[in-house]
Amino acid sequence: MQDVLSLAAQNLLSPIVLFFVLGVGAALARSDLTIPEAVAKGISLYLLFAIGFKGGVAVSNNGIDLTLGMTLMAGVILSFVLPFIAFGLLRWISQLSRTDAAAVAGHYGSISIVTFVAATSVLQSSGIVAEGYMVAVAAAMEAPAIFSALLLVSSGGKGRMDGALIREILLNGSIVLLVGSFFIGWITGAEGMAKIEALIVSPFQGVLCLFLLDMGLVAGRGLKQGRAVLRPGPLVFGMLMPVIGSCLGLAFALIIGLSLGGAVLLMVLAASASYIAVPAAMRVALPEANPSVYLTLSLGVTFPFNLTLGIPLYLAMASAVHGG
Amino acid sequence: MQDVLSLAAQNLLSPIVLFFVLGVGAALARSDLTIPEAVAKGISLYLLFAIGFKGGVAVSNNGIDLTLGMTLMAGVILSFVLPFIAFGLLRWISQLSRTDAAAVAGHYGSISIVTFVAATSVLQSSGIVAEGYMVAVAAAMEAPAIFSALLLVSSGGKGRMDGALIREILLNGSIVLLVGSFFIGWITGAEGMAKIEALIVSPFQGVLCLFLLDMGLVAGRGLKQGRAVLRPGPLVFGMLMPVIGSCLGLAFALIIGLSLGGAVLLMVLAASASYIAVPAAMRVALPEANPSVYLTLSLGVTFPFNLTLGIPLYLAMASAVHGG
Amino acid sequence: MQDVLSLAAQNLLSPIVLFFVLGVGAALARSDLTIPEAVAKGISLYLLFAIGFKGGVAVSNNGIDLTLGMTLMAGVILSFVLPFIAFGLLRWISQLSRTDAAAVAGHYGSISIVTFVAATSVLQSSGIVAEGYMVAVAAAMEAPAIFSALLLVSSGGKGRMDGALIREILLNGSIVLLVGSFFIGWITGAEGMAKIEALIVSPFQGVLCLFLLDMGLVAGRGLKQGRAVLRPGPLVFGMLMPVIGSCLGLAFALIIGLSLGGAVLLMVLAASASYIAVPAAMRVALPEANPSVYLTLSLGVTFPFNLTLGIPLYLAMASAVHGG
Amino acid sequence: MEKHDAKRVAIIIEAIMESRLRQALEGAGVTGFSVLPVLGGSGRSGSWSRDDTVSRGGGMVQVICIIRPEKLDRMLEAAFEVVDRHIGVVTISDCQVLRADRF
Amino acid sequence: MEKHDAKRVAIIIEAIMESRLRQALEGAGVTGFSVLPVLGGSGRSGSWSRDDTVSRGGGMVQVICIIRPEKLDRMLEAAFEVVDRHIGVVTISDCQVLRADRF
Amino acid sequence: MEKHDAKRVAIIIEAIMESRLRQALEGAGVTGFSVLPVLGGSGRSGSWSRDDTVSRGGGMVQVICIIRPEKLDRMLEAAFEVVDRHIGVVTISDCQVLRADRF
Ligand SMILES: Nc1ncnc2c1ncn2[C@@H]1O[C@H](COP(=O)(O)O)[C@@H](O)[C@H]1O
Ligand SMILES: Nc1ncnc2c1ncn2[C@@H]1O[C@H](COP(=O)(O)O)[C@@H](O)[C@H]1O
Ligand SMILES: Nc1ncnc2c1ncn2[C@@H]1O[C@H](COP(=O)(O)O)[C@@H](O)[C@H]1O
Ligand code: NA
Ligand code: NA
Ligand code: NA
Repeated sequence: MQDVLSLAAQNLLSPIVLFFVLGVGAALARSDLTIPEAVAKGISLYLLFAIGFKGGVAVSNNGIDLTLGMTLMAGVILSFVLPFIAFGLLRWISQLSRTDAAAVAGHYGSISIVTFVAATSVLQSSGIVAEGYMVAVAAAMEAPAIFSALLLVSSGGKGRMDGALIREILLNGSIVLLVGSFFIGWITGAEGMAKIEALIVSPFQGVLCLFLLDMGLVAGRGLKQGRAVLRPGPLVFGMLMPVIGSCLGLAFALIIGLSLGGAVLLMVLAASASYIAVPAAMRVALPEANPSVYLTLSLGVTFPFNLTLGIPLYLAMASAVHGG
Repeated sequence: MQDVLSLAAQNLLSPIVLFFVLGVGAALARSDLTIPEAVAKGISLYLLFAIGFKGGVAVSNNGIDLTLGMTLMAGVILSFVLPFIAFGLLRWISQLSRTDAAAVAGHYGSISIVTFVAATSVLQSSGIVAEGYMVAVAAAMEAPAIFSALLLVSSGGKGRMDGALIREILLNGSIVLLVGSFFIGWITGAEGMAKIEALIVSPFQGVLCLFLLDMGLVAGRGLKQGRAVLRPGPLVFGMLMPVIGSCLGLAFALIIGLSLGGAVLLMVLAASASYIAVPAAMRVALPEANPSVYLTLSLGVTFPFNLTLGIPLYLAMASAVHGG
Repeated sequence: MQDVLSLAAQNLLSPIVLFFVLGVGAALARSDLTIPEAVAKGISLYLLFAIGFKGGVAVSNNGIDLTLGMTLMAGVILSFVLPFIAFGLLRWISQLSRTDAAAVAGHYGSISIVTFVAATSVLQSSGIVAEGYMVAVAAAMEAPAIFSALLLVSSGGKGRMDGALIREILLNGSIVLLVGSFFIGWITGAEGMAKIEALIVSPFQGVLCLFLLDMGLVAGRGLKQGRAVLRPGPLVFGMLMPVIGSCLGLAFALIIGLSLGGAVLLMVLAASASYIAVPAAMRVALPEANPSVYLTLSLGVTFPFNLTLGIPLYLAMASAVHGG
Repeated sequence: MEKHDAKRVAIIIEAIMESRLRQALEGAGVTGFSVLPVLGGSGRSGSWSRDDTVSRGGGMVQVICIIRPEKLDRMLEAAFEVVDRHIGVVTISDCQVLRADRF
Repeated sequence: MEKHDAKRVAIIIEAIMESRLRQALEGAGVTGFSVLPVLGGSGRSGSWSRDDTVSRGGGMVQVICIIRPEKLDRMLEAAFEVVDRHIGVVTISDCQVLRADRF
Repeated sequence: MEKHDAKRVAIIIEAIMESRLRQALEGAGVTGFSVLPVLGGSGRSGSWSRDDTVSRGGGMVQVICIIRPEKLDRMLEAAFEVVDRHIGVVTISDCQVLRADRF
């Protein structure tokens, strides 16, 4: 416990968390600080490019592990199953309609790549290594949850899924860039890394700070608009669900035999909620669901929770349980 | 004198000044070279982030100085007082209306952060260190001059100041980012610096070149549009006022006992004129004032003057007077 | 031959080529991956800034060579003459109208700066140095071909050239930034380089990857829209013409006595086709020409050909012939 | 200068629906339209701004279509099918065009 | 397709005044509007372009508001108070809307 | 609120022609106009999108001009000379303006 707290305290004072807090504060104080849309998109492209490539290079350096296939499958199962748990929990502790609950549930099966990146950098500063292919697992976990969410409402005749939407989901820009960079990193290996290292390794943490500043601004503005959503039920859900997800993630990690770092990352993926891919899919497939409910919960509650308390907590949990 | 000239010559041939000149030249030759708005904003966010953070780390390394409070106060006083001097001078040597003169005067009390950054890098290449908290002084000097400008016209019934505007001025994005980064740098100190150094230290000069290219383009286009403004009176004002400001800044610095570097920076802050925060505030509070007058003077005359001749001059003045 | 193939294979597996392929693939699969316009423009400004400056510094380090003037002249002649060859070839092997053929021809006299940059980095990884002033030659070759294209249609009464257009062509943003940075690099030399190296040298390859990803996306989307254009005639032209151009470039290089690296770069300039400056000029001066013909050929066929096979081929050709 | 009567249809719709609207319009034989960016706005579902979203799904666009009056109804039906369940505004106004041969 | 008469008000105003205009509109009970970017322009106060400013204060935006005819005057008065001393253009035109229940 | 009749001319034209159109308008004594970005579109020459071009020449812009009715024809002639051989759409519609003294 002592350990979790000190880890959490240390995490809370890291630049990335502080810049997130700055963003939230600026938004709540109604400062006009904004990061232009094109710059924010450019930064997110950079992050996907960098972590995909680094993951691929790691795989190229360490060779492929027998656990790769199993971890991918675990990720897909988690993404598919978590929404059902989330839906049950939500219907139990909140007054959300079926449609809204299903839409929210879909977000919690999917993942937040920035939470993943933040966890990676916490691992790094603790000197813990993780399987390089975890970014591929992240990519694999983006979409299945969307199908679960639509299954959850299909009885009510709602939720439209067509070929165009399936293609959009599976080939959305973030996935393509992440997976593409992963394979290019894998193919070009250490030699490729030597060429582009100066762009994707050393400045990474600094760029991440700027991105978290932007996420803080967006989350803060979302919180101001969406405060009506934040009744006790949904609020509790937004902090309980990630913990439940992380436990399931940990269970899978132990079964598969992932390293400590890998276990933490799988927990973080299970614990985090989407705020890019899934909202977009929901607007198309389930326009009746209220976006401010799912955005406020995923970006305004769960993301900050994971960033500040969740990651150290999952690391402590995994350390306690993991054989070594 | 010899020394000033050689310093000025060296400064004139630095990449940042040459890129500014390239921008002015391209604009005057009507090239279609432009930096997209989002990129220019992104660069300016980067600069604020970097200098704020570096300032904070410097304070964390060197501890707080007794002079901090006094320098902040000096900055606020300068910002508040300079517009009255500027107004008097303008009414004396130019035919500007009261409203236009007050608007211009407000700009000269406030500051130009890029001039500050350029001065910092001149100090750096001369191996002169300055108090890290000078960026906080810069932030503190942005706003007071706006109130002076509005005081200057209030007798005429013009100038509208309301709560919303005051909040906008005090919480404008640049100030929030600069001060926020300053505090985060202060809190995270050398450890935080180690994490994001690769982004905010080594590439800084190069990014500054691109930003000055953009400023050159904007200043050049402004000069072309605003040449009607450039009658002898305002022109002389645009080069005399910064020198007056710098003398006042030097006086304060000597009284407070700032280091040589700190004295130069306070002079530069006093000498520089705003072209972002104050114009925006003037459009809201004093829409009758002609923007092309104040923008042409501050960005087209005073900024280039400070960048090329002013900074070396102030450094020479301070060196001559400063005890050591 | 063996050598060419191994060089080509190695080139095909370099990160920059793989990212281009990723972009083309994503576009053909109709992924929504896009690089925001402002970011793409920002990156291209960065590339021009970096290669211009580096070229200038190289000239400052090595001094001016007697061959500079001759190479510039060779570039202008190539740019002026190549469109006539291209026009003849096109009229012979394709059914394009005079207007379309002339417009296409203009593109092949001019140059692609990204192909030039890609060649530079192939040279670099092969440890071959080239004359620093080749970037100035690149700039000099942008425009003359446009005049040739308009000459080719002037008999038909088409093609409008006026003073405004000539100024736009000669002072277009890319040329001004490239040439301006070149001169600033020349003036500030090694000292200037030391200041901005961290921005323009080490991260360069990584940024180039992102830019080629964007070019792949654009080329892929262009290919999908323009497939109607890709009848055998134009397709053959798009791959034959660069080889013809490179031979002419090689001949000039041998006459002038350029180094091996310089020879390859002159070949690449002659072989590459414009997709920025010339299309823009053609829309103004020759709006009757079909943009999808010239864009599909230059960006969809010749650019990928040069990037993947052309550059290694030209390097092999030059190595075979070059005295030392 | 000869002018011809036409209709100007402006559809404000979520950016994420743009490709579907484009397809529907093309399916209905609409020969031309332009897409304009929208920075923000306000409506029954609250107010929004382009800078307040990490996601590309948050924004809206305005599709403008100049069309011959006789083609209007077919176009509106096609557009309506896409807009139907979604937020968005469809307006029609009268205008005149030069160069009507182009439509 | 049923259409309903409405008014389309377009206000070109400095970006810096946007939040004040938004507030004034909301205060006047205007239920919906959209904000579009403007890249540049020309007027009595000279010509400008979005790329020609280091400051966010330089640009303009266009606020478009589709409104029931009976609400027009109240809205114009609210808008006018904000635009009043500032540069900017206010135009009103007739249009028709689908889905009028939404207004 | 007093309103005055005016014409609203909207010209969608290639961005590369914008400066020429601006000049032509100024030459014809047009005192005010605004330029809006266009993200993409579709027409006889195929469909395009702003993100699908490495070149600045690919995009279009919309020039909007509010003008007194009596000045309309002179303006259209000036604009037409620029648009003439190029792709683009010119529409005219009726509108009303506040603060007509400004035009
Ligand atoms: N009356 C209106 N005039 C202009 N734009 C509107 C109007 N109503 C809604 N919009 C736009 O459509 C979006 C969604 O509207 P709503 O479905 O009412 O929430 C708003 O955020 C505005 O951008
Ligand atoms: N007649 C007009 N039509 C369209 N936009 C205009 C018109 N007049 C002014 N504007 C816009 O409003 C801005 C300020 O106009 P002004 O107050 O006349 O300087 C101009 O730069 C244009 O962007
Ligand atoms: N009917 C129309 N309504 C709105 N925009 C149009 C229309 N026709 C053409 N455009 C725009 O003008 C561009 C060129 O049209 P076109 O010359 O027909 O290829 C298109 O890509 C659209 O952006
Ligand atoms: Na999850
Ligand atoms: Na000052
Ligand atoms: Na060529």
